[in-house]
Amino acid sequence: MQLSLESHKPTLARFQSLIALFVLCLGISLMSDKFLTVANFWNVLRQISVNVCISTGMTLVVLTAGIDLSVGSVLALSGAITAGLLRNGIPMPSANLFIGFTLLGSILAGILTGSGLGWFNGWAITRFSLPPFVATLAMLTIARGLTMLWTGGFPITGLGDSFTYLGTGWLIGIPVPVWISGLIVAIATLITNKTRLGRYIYAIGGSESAARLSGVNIERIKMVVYTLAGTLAGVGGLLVTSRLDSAQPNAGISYELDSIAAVVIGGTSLSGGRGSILGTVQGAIIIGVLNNGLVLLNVSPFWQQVVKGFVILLAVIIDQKSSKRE
Amino acid sequence: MQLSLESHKPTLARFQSLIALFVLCLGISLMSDKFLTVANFWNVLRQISVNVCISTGMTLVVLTAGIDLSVGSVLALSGAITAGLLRNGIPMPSANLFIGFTLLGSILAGILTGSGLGWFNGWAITRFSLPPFVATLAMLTIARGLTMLWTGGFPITGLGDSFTYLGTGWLIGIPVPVWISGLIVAIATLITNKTRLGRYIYAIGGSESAARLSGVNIERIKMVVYTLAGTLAGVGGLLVTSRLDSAQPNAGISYELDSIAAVVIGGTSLSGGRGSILGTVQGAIIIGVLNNGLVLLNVSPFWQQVVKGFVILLAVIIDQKSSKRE
Amino acid sequence: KTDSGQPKKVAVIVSTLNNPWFVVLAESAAAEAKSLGYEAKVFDSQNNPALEADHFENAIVSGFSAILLNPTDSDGSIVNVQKAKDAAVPVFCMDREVNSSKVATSQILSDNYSGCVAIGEEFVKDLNKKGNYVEILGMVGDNNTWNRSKGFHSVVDRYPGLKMVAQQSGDFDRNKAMDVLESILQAHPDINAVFCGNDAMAMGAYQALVAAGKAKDVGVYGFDGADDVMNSIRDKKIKATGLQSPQTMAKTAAQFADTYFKGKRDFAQRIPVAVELVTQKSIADYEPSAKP
Amino acid sequence: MLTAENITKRFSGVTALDNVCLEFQAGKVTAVIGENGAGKSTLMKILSGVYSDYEGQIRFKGESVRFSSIRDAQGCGIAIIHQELNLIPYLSITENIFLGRELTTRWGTLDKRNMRERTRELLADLKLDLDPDTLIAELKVGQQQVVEIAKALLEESEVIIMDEPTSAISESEVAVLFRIINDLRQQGKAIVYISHKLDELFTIADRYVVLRDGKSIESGDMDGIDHDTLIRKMVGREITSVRRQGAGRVFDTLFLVENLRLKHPIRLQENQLKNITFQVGRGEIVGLFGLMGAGRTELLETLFGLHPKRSSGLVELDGEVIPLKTPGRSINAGLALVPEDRKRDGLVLDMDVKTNISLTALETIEQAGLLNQAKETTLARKYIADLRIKTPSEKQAAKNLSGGNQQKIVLSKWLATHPKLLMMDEPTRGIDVNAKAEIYKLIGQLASDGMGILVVSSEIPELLAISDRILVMCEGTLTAEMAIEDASEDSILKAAIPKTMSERVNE
Ligand SMILES: Nc1ncnc2c1ncn2[C@@H]1O[C@H](COP(=O)(O)OP(=O)(O)OP(=O)(O)O)[C@@H](O)[C@H]1O
Ligand SMILES: Nc1ncnc2c1ncn2[C@@H]1O[C@H](COP(=O)(O)OP(=O)(O)OP(=O)(O)O)[C@@H](O)[C@H]1O
Ligand SMILES: O[C@@H]1[C@H](O)[C@H](O)CO[C@H]1O
Ligand SMILES: [Mg+2]
Ligand SMILES: [Mg+2]
Repeated sequence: MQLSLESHKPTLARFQSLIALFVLCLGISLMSDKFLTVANFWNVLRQISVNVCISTGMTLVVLTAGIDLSVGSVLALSGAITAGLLRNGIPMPSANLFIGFTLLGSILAGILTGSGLGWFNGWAITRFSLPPFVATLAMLTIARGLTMLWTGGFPITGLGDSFTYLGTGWLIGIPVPVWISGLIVAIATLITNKTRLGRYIYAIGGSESAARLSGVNIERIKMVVYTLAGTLAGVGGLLVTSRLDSAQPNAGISYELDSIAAVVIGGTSLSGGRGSILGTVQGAIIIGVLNNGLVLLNVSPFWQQVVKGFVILLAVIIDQKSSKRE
Repeated sequence: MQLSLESHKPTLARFQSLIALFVLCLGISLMSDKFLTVANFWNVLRQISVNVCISTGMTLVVLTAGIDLSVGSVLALSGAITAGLLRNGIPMPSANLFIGFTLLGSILAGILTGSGLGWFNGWAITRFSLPPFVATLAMLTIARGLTMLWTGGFPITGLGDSFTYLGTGWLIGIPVPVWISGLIVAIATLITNKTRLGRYIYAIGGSESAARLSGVNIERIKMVVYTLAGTLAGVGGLLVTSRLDSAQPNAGISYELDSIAAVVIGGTSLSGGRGSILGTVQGAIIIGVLNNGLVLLNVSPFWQQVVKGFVILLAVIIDQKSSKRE
Repeated sequence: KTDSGQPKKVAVIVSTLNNPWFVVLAESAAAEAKSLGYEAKVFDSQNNPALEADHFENAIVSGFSAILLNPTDSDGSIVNVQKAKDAAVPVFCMDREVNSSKVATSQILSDNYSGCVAIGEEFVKDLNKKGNYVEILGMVGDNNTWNRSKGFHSVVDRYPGLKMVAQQSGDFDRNKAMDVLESILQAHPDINAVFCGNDAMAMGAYQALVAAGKAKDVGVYGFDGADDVMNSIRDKKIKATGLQSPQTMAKTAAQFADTYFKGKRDFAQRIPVAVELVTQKSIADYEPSAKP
Repeated sequence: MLTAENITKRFSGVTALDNVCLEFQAGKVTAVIGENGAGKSTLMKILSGVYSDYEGQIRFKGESVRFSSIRDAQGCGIAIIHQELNLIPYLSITENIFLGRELTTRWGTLDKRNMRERTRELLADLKLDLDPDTLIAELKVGQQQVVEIAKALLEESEVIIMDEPTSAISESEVAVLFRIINDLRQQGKAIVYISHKLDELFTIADRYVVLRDGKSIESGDMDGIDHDTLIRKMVGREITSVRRQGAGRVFDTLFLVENLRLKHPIRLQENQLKNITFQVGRGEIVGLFGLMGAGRTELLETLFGLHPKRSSGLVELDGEVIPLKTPGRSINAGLALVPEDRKRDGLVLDMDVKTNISLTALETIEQAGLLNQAKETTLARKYIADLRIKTPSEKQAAKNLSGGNQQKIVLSKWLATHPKLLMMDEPTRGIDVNAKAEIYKLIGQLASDGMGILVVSSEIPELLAISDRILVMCEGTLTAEMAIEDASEDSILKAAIPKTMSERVNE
């Protein structure tokens, strides 16, 4: 059929056509000489690193034709758990080794909290065949409530330099959060392109019944995918908390929209089976560059939203057109 | 295949199985004697009327396998336009007739603003084959920005008794907003069940290519549907504004999630083609009863979120089980 | 007590619990009401006047006898308070006001505008009337944002030597403020001060400055008197903030409700609770607070 | 009545039609023949207004026309039954038949009663005994195809194009369709008929038109043309189909099914499969026949582990008990299933050929936990070559291939698992004679290599040609088992027709 063919081409050709992003960057750099600087480059990458983490997990979920609305709340709870445990571990900072273990322990506990909540999402979805939208919407609410209960509604602050290094430090000239999100992207790209798991994720999204008949254990793959998404939201929570040196109970509110936006702008189809991690990274960069550029140009906050909306529209249109031409 | 058969039954049987809702109401009324009172009944219905308006439009969109994330912002802008025009028409309140016209005029202008934004959504989606998620996400931002620009960030208040009657008045023992949302539900049910437009909406969602091959003008139907969704968000904006006697620039933030939740809990499939307006109403009632009940039961706000999440999960699970048994 | 012998119920309706400042406000109000022998329950309006309207309706239906309100919006909340008044339920506003002198029984208010006038004056003094600065606004649709901004500018704009090089929104959020200031610093590495619409954003701004290695050169001003900002002022990291006392306001409101139940009716419509300017000098007057 | 002149149509990279010229006459049934991918469907889509971007000219009743939409073509009186089912699953039969052409009342609302009545008449005419309000999703493929036919017959049309209308229906329904085609012919309509079942063409067609590789080759009267000639015209060379040799051979037992039962999904007391017991030998080809709804698909699905909660019974493959739990376990035990609905269950249509082929055998191309591109390509190319899959490359999306080639991909992906028992549900549905012959040959070869094969088919001649033994099912029960030398169309049919029905027939 004519249409379906065309609408799927863009994905294939996406990486030939970073045109939208290019045009965007060109436009901004013509208006501000501060945009194309090395400092600002790292700035943008550091700012999007949380979204990149979350959106990588989201991409996996969306590729299976699912969705995860709970990422923002899961991020908040994971961050709060890490921060809370870290604070409780600090009263006795006599032995260096002990602190080190506590830091690692609390980080692991935070990330595992994310995994656990993600696992619960997957369980609810596969065990009761709930629509992912409903199950993760419920989790959005539940995890936010748990965060409030755990923190009592107060931020947990003062987490120490070794912890904040994760969100604010530099390593070989590159910000640590960029290393972390880059590593995650690399692994996820490897998984999606080079492993069985990745293949099955695409197959489930493409046709669940065909995948089932090919012997794919749909339930297990979905569990893995939602657990991964939760885990990556947990890593995101770690980065946010470390960057602010503070776990905010209201962290991550409405991050699900930003994240799904990155996924979709990056060319992954919400109906599953088509898309890529690198596309999502591109989507996250577009959003990040836009946020950064509008501030650099000191566009008034009122106009910012209007401009942002139109630029997103335009970016996606340009991208589709340009990839269609080939 | 067995699977497709089973997964589609729930929708059909949904109205035999208001069980989840019933269990919920029973549970709450056992715990609070304030729940099952006439006053509280109207209370709940009045509280959900805005969500019902918006979600009716959302249902139409989702039935075509689309989505509309912009409803909250469109609601805010429509309300602000009405309020702004109303205030500007008041300086010369000499002739009664003139005020009457101004009220009607500003209400129409507000609603038409909603239609216009909805139309734009439809246009962007059909003209550039954009994913609805992207187009309406852009509109979410754009309409919010326009609201800020129009109001300067300040609420517009003091809109007069005849206007606030819409949101707060009673007519023959029933609150006016309940009349309005009821009327909208009735019309939308008529459209979906009894007209060609309704038929085509289901057909497009069921299989766009099959609908196209049957000569259905996909583009036109989508334009109509998004315009309707915008219009209904406009009506929602009117109700909110009138109820508060004030147009808030921040009105409607994250309403898209509540609305999609009502649609999905009501059994409409996000992949389109299956579902009903009345299901959505049921979904909105479940959410409304839950919000109301948790407050009546004096659950602490933090626990409320946790409980709410689990109850939504449970409601959907019960509903699925009960409809499968038949 | 009611006729049936059960304690009267007091509703505490706050604009949001997503912000510790309001958590303190809500919890102090509820705690005070309880210690006075009432049943108390907290409602979270999530910054949404429509949800607040729902809470009012639900509270009235379920027999609450008084409402301690932190309104979501000075105008949008009027109808809600009116609704309570019509149902003969007294409403006592805390922190934020409603723009009507006829609906609430009494309003115990924090004066955002004057508080920021004071900050503005301190700001001018610190900068010696000249320099470049950045303003980070709260949520642009929130009228506290504008009350604070206007109070600040009513002073600062009189000095042509003070130049605002960027004005952006940080949505009252620590993370957002950090992101925004990081980007602004790319365009304007040469600023002298940052004025933030609340303390969460002040902390975010401070963190951005630390990351950029400019924390020593740029003065940060906040508003609220949140614990971490108070501590930072003590540590000479942040210049000043406006301390609003949520505890005082909340307690007063609960005590007013108590006297109302006991028969008092003639309450002053507005009880202003001053916002105290806290600077690195005056911080010595405040004890490091333990969390409530 | 309808002529195509120099029609050329290109898809990105593929020239599907190349200067095609042909003519369809009123009062005649014209068969369009050609191998899979010859361009038949593409041409029909152009004639019916689906594709409006093509080169060349269409004349309708002498006048040059260019349909810009399906509506346009419908308006001129051209109706089409598409090869692919184009029905909306969650709308009813009535709603589907009237889609785009709804009847309305004076008030502009849908005239449901009238539409239901018209549908009832149409269904009665087509002998489809179903409630017009039944959802399409509840119908089986064959029934859906009859609905497609009904849809095309709804309005009086001058030209009726039927692109493989019988690929999923059984002989009795084919007979009904032919009766209707005859009526239409008598009314002077032009009928365009496409089918890979050549026997049908001899029964119904007056003329033939041959397409080969997107070019129109020749046309003529069906009179005096025989089977082999037709095939030669179509394929461009001779093909020989051989009946399987070696009747009376004995096979060791490979696959054993005892007392297999399957509960009805809703009425739990009832069984959809009733005490099925049979076996398949090593190297044996067993054909399974039954009428529509006899339960054959259900049987294969159950054996493959798709109905774990409702099934019971003993199944052994090569001496090992197979748990009827999940397809994964069945596959590991050595089973493979080529499903009935290849587009939905056989393939991930958006994925490319290579990915589809390797999907079942990813372990074999893994190296250090990662998939090896080179091995995957080698695997895919092997099957593309072995099965002669016609595709520009292994990177083509599966959805862009013709039906026969898609079926070969499905076969490939199962052969890649080296199964001991291969189950096939209607493997040659919609496939051209040439491809069919290739598939038969392949089945034979696999059997002689020792694989057990269980083939479900609705075409008795096909079963007779390829099987060593034939099983017949009726209403969930195995009603007959016969060695190939004892089997005949008659005896098979007799066993397949339900008692109640055969009594009715006998009256
Ligand atoms: N949408 C499309 N995009 C790309 N190629 C296509 C498309 N549709 C058809 N083709 C190609 O055009 C050629 C003709 O296909 P067509 O479907 O017309 O064949 P057919 O004769 O109907 O075959 P069959 O007997 O299998 O139905 C094939 O090579 C096919 O792969
Ligand atoms: N979607 C369905 N809805 C209701 N009943 C069904 C459905 N699918 C199958 N059945 C029932 O299951 C039984 C077996 O159907 P099955 O599809 O296995 O038959 P089959 O012999 O493979 O026929 P076909 O030639 O149509 O594939 C039938 O009696 C039918 O009534
Ligand atoms: O005083 C409060 C706090 O500053 C909060 O951060 C925003 O809203 C204001 O009303
Ligand atoms: Mg074809
Ligand atoms: Mg079958």
